[in-house]
Amino acid sequence: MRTISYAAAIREALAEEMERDELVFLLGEDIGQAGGVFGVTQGLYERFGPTRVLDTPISEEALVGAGVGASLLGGRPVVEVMFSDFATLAMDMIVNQAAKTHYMTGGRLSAPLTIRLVTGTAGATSAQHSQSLEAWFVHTPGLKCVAPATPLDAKALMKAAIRDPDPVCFFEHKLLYNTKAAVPEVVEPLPFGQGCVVREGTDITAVSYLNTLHETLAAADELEQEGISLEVFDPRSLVPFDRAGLRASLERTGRLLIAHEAPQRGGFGAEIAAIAASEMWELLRGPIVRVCGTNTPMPYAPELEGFVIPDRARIAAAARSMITAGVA
Amino acid sequence: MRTISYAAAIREALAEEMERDELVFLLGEDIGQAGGVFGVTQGLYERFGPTRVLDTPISEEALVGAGVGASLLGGRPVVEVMFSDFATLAMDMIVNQAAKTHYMTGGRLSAPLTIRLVTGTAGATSAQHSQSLEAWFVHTPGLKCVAPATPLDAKALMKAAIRDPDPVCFFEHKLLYNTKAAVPEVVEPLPFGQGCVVREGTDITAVSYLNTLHETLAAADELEQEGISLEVFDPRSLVPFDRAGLRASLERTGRLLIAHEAPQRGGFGAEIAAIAASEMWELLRGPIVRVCGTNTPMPYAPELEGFVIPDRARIAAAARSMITAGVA
Amino acid sequence: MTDLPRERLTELYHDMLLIRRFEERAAELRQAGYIPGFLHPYIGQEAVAVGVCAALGAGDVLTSTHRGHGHMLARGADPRRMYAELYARRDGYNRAKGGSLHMIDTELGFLGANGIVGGGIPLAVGAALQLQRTGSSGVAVSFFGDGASNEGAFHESLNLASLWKLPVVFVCENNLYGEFTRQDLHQPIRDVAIRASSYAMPGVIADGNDVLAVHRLAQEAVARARAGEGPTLLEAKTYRHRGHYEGDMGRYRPPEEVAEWLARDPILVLGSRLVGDGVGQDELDAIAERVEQTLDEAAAFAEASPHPEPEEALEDVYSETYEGMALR
Amino acid sequence: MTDLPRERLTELYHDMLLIRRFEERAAELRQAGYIPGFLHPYIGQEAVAVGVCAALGAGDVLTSTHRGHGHMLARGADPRRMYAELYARRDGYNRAKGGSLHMIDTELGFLGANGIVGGGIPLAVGAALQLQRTGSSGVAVSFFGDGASNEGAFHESLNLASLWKLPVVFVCENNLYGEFTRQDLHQPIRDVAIRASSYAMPGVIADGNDVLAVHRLAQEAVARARAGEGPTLLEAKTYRHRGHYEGDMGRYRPPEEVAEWLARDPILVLGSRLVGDGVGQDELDAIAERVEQTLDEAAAFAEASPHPEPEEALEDVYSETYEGMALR
Ligand SMILES: Cc1ncc(C[n+]2csc(CCOP(=O)(O)OP(=O)(O)O)c2C)c(N)n1
Ligand SMILES: Cc1ncc(C[n+]2csc(CCOP(=O)(O)OP(=O)(O)O)c2C)c(N)n1
Ligand SMILES: [Mg+2]
Ligand SMILES: [Mg+2]
Repeated sequence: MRTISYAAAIREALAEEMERDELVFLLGEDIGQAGGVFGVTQGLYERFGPTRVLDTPISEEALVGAGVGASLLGGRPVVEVMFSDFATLAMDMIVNQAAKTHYMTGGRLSAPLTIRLVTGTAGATSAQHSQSLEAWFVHTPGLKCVAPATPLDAKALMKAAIRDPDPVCFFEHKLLYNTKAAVPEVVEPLPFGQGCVVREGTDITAVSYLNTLHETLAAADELEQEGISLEVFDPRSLVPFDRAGLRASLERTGRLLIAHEAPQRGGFGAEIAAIAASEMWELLRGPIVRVCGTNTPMPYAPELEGFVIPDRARIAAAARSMITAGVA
Repeated sequence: MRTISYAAAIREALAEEMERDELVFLLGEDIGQAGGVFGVTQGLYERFGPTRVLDTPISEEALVGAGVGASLLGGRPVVEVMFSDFATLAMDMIVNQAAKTHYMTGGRLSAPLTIRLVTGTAGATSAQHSQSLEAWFVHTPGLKCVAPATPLDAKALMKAAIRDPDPVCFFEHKLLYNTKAAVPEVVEPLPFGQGCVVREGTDITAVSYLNTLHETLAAADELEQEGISLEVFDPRSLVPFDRAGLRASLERTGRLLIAHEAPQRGGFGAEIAAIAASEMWELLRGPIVRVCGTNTPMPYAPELEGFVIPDRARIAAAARSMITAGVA
Repeated sequence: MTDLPRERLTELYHDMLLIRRFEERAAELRQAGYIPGFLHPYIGQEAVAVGVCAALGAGDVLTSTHRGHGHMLARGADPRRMYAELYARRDGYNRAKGGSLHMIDTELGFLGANGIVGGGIPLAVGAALQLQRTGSSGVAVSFFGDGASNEGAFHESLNLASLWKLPVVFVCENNLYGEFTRQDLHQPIRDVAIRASSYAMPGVIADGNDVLAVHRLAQEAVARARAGEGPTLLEAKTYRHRGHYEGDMGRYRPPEEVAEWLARDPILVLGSRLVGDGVGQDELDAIAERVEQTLDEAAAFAEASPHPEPEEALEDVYSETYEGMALR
Repeated sequence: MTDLPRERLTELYHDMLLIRRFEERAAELRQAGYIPGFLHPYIGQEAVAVGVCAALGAGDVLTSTHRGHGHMLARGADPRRMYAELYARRDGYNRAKGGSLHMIDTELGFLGANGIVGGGIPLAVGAALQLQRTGSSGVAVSFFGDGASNEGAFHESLNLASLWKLPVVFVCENNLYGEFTRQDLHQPIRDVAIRASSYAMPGVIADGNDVLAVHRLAQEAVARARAGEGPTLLEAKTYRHRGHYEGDMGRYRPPEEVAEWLARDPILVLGSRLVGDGVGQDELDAIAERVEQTLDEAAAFAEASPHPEPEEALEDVYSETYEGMALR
C-alpha cells in the first residue's frame, strides 16, 4: 500500500470532502496561494480556486468568527488558526459562540465548523509557538476534540470532523506533518470516540496521543527488552473519550501511565487519571503515573526543550518505577 | 468581631493596598464612578481619584494588556475583566504575554498584575455570564490562581495577590459577594499554597472551593445526622496547591470527594484526583468521586441551572454512595 | 421626503409601540417575579430597529446584542415565544436555555442576541460570507453599540467585510453610553461613522430617533450590499430612556440630557408626523389597543407554557444533524 | 533638510549597516547550524528602526515584533548577547529561554520582540500608562507591521492611548506584505496611517527607506508624546529584501517589485547622501570594517558562551521579587 505523510493525509481529506460537498471551504492565514505555513493546503487553492480556499487578514477573532457565522447558515468551513497559540485571540468565537450555539438556542442552531489547531513544539519554537492547549477545549462543553497521531487517523478523523454537525477542534502536531505511513486509497470517516490499542501488552496501559504516542511506542520497544510489557492506547478523540477502550485495557494490565506533551498540571492526562480513579478504581493495582510536559512555558534552547517534553527515556523510566513499586 | 461581606472584604484589601503602595492602581470597565457592576470598587474612585481607579473602554485585550505593560515597569495594577467569560477576549495578554514574561526573559522581567475574574452563576445568568474557567489558568504555567470562599480569605489573599511578583488570577464567585462573615480590623496577607480544613471529619475528605465549598459544608451538616463524617478541605489557592494539606487529610479519611461548579470534564477536580491517585495512592481506600458541574454550558431556566450546578443534595448523595460502597 | 405609503407608516408606528410596551411590561413582569434573568431595555431606540428592519426582506439575516428585544420584534418575531423564553418556559424561542441574551428566531434569520459585546459582529460577517458564497441575494445586518465599536472584533470584522465586499450592514446604535460610561470617556471621537474610512467603507449618520431617516439610509446600505458593492457602517444617534439594565437607576446621566432626549421620543416624533399627515388620534389609539392585546396574549401564553424538566439540562449539547438555518 | 550633524549621520549609517550585516551573518550562522530557531530578517527596513530610535532617549521604552533584531540593535543592544541568545547560550539576553522572538534588554527599556503579531501594541500602551502615572518624561514606542494593523489589539490599543493621551508612538512598518499575503489581499486601504483618524490621532507617512525622513517624523511624534499631547501613528513605507523568514524564497513577490525596492536600499540611499555631503569612501569603508569586527567578536562571544543545563528549564517560572524594569 502507498505511504503518505500526515500533512498529505490531511490535505487529501480536505480535498475529498471539498469534492464531495461544495459547502466545505477553507479559511485561514496564508493557506491559499502560499499553501499554508506548514504546506498542509498546498495545491488546494490552485485546484478549488479562491472561493473555496480563502486567505484571510491576520485577524484571528474575525476569521474564526467568519467560520462560525458561515456554519450557522449551513456552511462547512475548515478554519486554520495556524499555531494553536494564536487561538488565544479567538477564544470568544470558539468558546462563547461556537461551542454554546446549539445549547443556548435550545438545539435550534448549530455551528458545524472544524478548527485546525497546530500544536506542540517543532524544535526551538519557544514559548508562543509551541503550546499544547487541548485541555482548554476539552473543558469546554459543546466542543469535540480530536488528536490524530498517524496519517491514516488524521485523514479518517478529518473527514469525520468536517461531516460532524458540531464544532470540532482538530489538533495537529507539527512534528507529525512529515511522518509517513501506509494509507489506503479509499478512507472512510472514523467515528469519534473510538480509541485504539496501538500495541498490545500485559503490564501497564500507557495512554498517549499526538507526537508523544510515538515516544511511548519507542519506550515500549525499549522496555520489551527488559521484560516489561506496555499496552499502548491512543484515544484518538479526546472528546468524546473511549472509556470502554480504556477499561478493556486496564482489565488486562491493572496499571495506568499517561503521557502527553502539554504541561502536566491540569492537562488532559488529569482527566484520564480522574476517570480511571473513579470509574475504573477496582481495576487499578497501583498508583497512576503521569509523564507530561513540565509545568513551565516552552523554553528556546534545545537542551531545555528536551527536558520539558516527555521523551521515550522519561516514559520508560516511569514505567520501570511502576513495576518495581508494584513488586515491592 | 465585626462582620463584613465578601465584596467589602475585597474592597478593603484593594483600599489598604492602594494606601500602602502608590504603585497599586485599578483598571476595568465601569469600576470607577460606577463602582463596578458588582459594587466591589464602590467609593474607591471618590477616595483615590481617577489616576488610581481607571474606567476603561470595552476593550478587554487592551485593558488587560495595559495592565501587563504597566506591570513590566513596576506598576501593580489590579485588572477587573468583569464576568470571567470576557477573559476569552484577553487570553493572549494573560497566557502568551503575562504568564510567560518571566520565563521567556530568563527571569529578567516579571508581570506582577492581579486579574480579577468574576466567576460562576448568579441565577439565570445563562451561558455567557456564568462560566467557571479556573481550569484554563491552572493549566497555564506562570500564573498563580486563588479562589477564596470567605470574606477573610478574600481579603487576605487579595493582599497577597497584589504584593505577589507574578501574575495572579483572582477568582471571585458572584454568589459570594453578599455573604458576610467576621473579619478582624487588621488582616495580614495569606501566603499562597496554604489550604485549610474548614471542618474536621473522619470518613471522607471533601475538597471544594468558592461557592461550592458552602454547599459542601451544608452537605456535611446533613450527613452528620446520618453518622457520616465529612472533612472539608478548602485549598484556597489552586496554584500553588497545598499537597501536604490534602495528604494530611487523606491520612485521616482515606476517601476523596471533589466538588466544584465548573464542568467536570477537565476541571480542576481532575487535577486534584490525579494528584491523589498518583502521589497519595497508598492512602486511598476507595474510588475518588467528583461532584461537579455537568458537561454542558450553563442554561437559563432556574430548573435547568439547578440541575447543572452541584448542590448540597448531590454532594451528600455522592458521599453516601462512597460509604455504602466502602462498606460493601 | 419618504417613499413609504401611509399604511406602512402606521405599521412602523405599531412596531415601535409594540417594542416600547413589550419592554415596559417585561420590566413589570420581572418586578412581579415572572422573569428570572436580567433585562436590557431597548426603550428609546425603537426607531433604529424598526427603521432598519423595514429595509430588509425574507432571506436577510441579523445579529443582535444584549439589548436585542427591539431588533427581534422589529424583524417580526412572535412576542408570545419571546415572553415564554424570558419566563424560562418550554415554548420559548430557545426552549428556556437561552433567555434574553441569547434569543433567536431561525425562520426570520435572527441569529441571536449576544451576551458578548461585539460578539455578533464577526458572526454577521460570516453569515454574509455564506450568503455571498451560495449566491443568495441575502444581506446580513449587525446591530451593536458605541461601546462595542471599541472592541477588536469590530475592527477585524469591518476590515474583512470590506476587503471581501461582503453583503453586510453594520448598524452602530450610538446611545452615548457604554454601560455607565459616557462616550467621551470611552472613545476620543464623537461620530463612530468616521471609523468606516479605516476600511474604505462608506460611513453614514442618521437621526436614530427619526424612523424615516434611519429607514432611508438603511435602504441605501441594504441596496448597496445586495448589489455586491460591499458593506456600509450606519451610525444612528439615539438614547436609551431607562437604565443600562432594569434596576440601573442611571444616576450617571445628567437630568437635562435625559429630559432633552425624552422630548425627542422616537414614538412621539413619528406619532406627531402621522397626525400631521392626517392620521386620526383614534387610529393611533386603535394601534395602542392592538399592541396591548398582543402583549396580553403573549404574557398569557408564556404563563401557560410548561417549565422545562431539570433533566433537559443534559440535552442539546451536541447535534444529531445540521443542514443550516431553515429560513422562512 | 536635516538637523543632524555629520557625525550623527555616519553613526546612523553605522547602525543601519550593523543591522544589515547582523542579519546576513545570522542567516549564514543558522545555515551553518549555530542557530536552532527561526529568523525573520529585518534586512531592507533598517532606516525605520534607526530613524525612530535616533529620536529616543534614556528612559524611553519599546515593544517590538517577530522581526525585532533591527529594533533592538538600533536601540543600542549588545550584538554579543544577541547572538548568544540566538545560539541558545547562557550569556544570551534571555539566558537561552527566549530566542529571536522574545529577546529583551531591560536596561535599554526594550520590552521585547514578540511572537504574537500585534502582541506588543497593548504592552506599549501599558508601559506608556505607567510612565504617565509615575510622572516620567519617558515615551513608549511600539513597532508593528501592516499585517498587524488588522488585529483587534491595534484598534483597542490606539483608542485607549488616544483617549488617555498616553505618551506612545505607534510605528507601522508597512512593507507591503503580511507573511506571504500582499497588502491589497489583507486590507482594503493602502495607507495604514489613515486609521489614525478613527482615534482622533495624527497619522503621518514617512519614506521608510530614508532614515532622515523617518527620523524627522519620529522626532515630532516623540516630542508630541513627551509634551503630553498624546500618541501618533507613524507609517513608514518600506520593504523587506528577503523572505518572511530565513528559508522563505519569497516567490509570491514579483521580481520587478523586488528589484525596484532593492534599488532604493536604505543603506545605499544614506550612503550616497553622505558621499554627496563629502564623506569619503574610506570613511564608509572604515565603518564597514568596524561592523565586521563587532560581529566577529559577537559570534565568537556566543560560540564561547556555555550551553544551559537541562535542569535550568525548571527555573524562572515564578519570581522572587520584582521592582520593575531597571532602566539604565
Ligand atoms: C465582551 C464584553 N465586555 C463587557 C460586557 C459587559 N457589558 C454588557 S453591555 C455593556 C455596554 C455595551 O455598550 P454599547 O455597546 O454602547 O451598547 P448599549 O448597552 O449602549 O446598548 C457592557 C460593558 C459584555 N457583556 N461583554
Ligand atoms: C497572532 C498571530 N497571528 C499570526 C502569526 C503568524 N505570523 C507571524 S509574522 C506574520 C506576518 C506579520 O505581518 P506584518 O505585521 O506585516 O509584519 P512583517 O512580517 O511584514 O514584518 C504572521 C501572520 C503570529 N505570529 N501571530
Ligand atoms: Mg451604547
Ligand atoms: Mg508587513
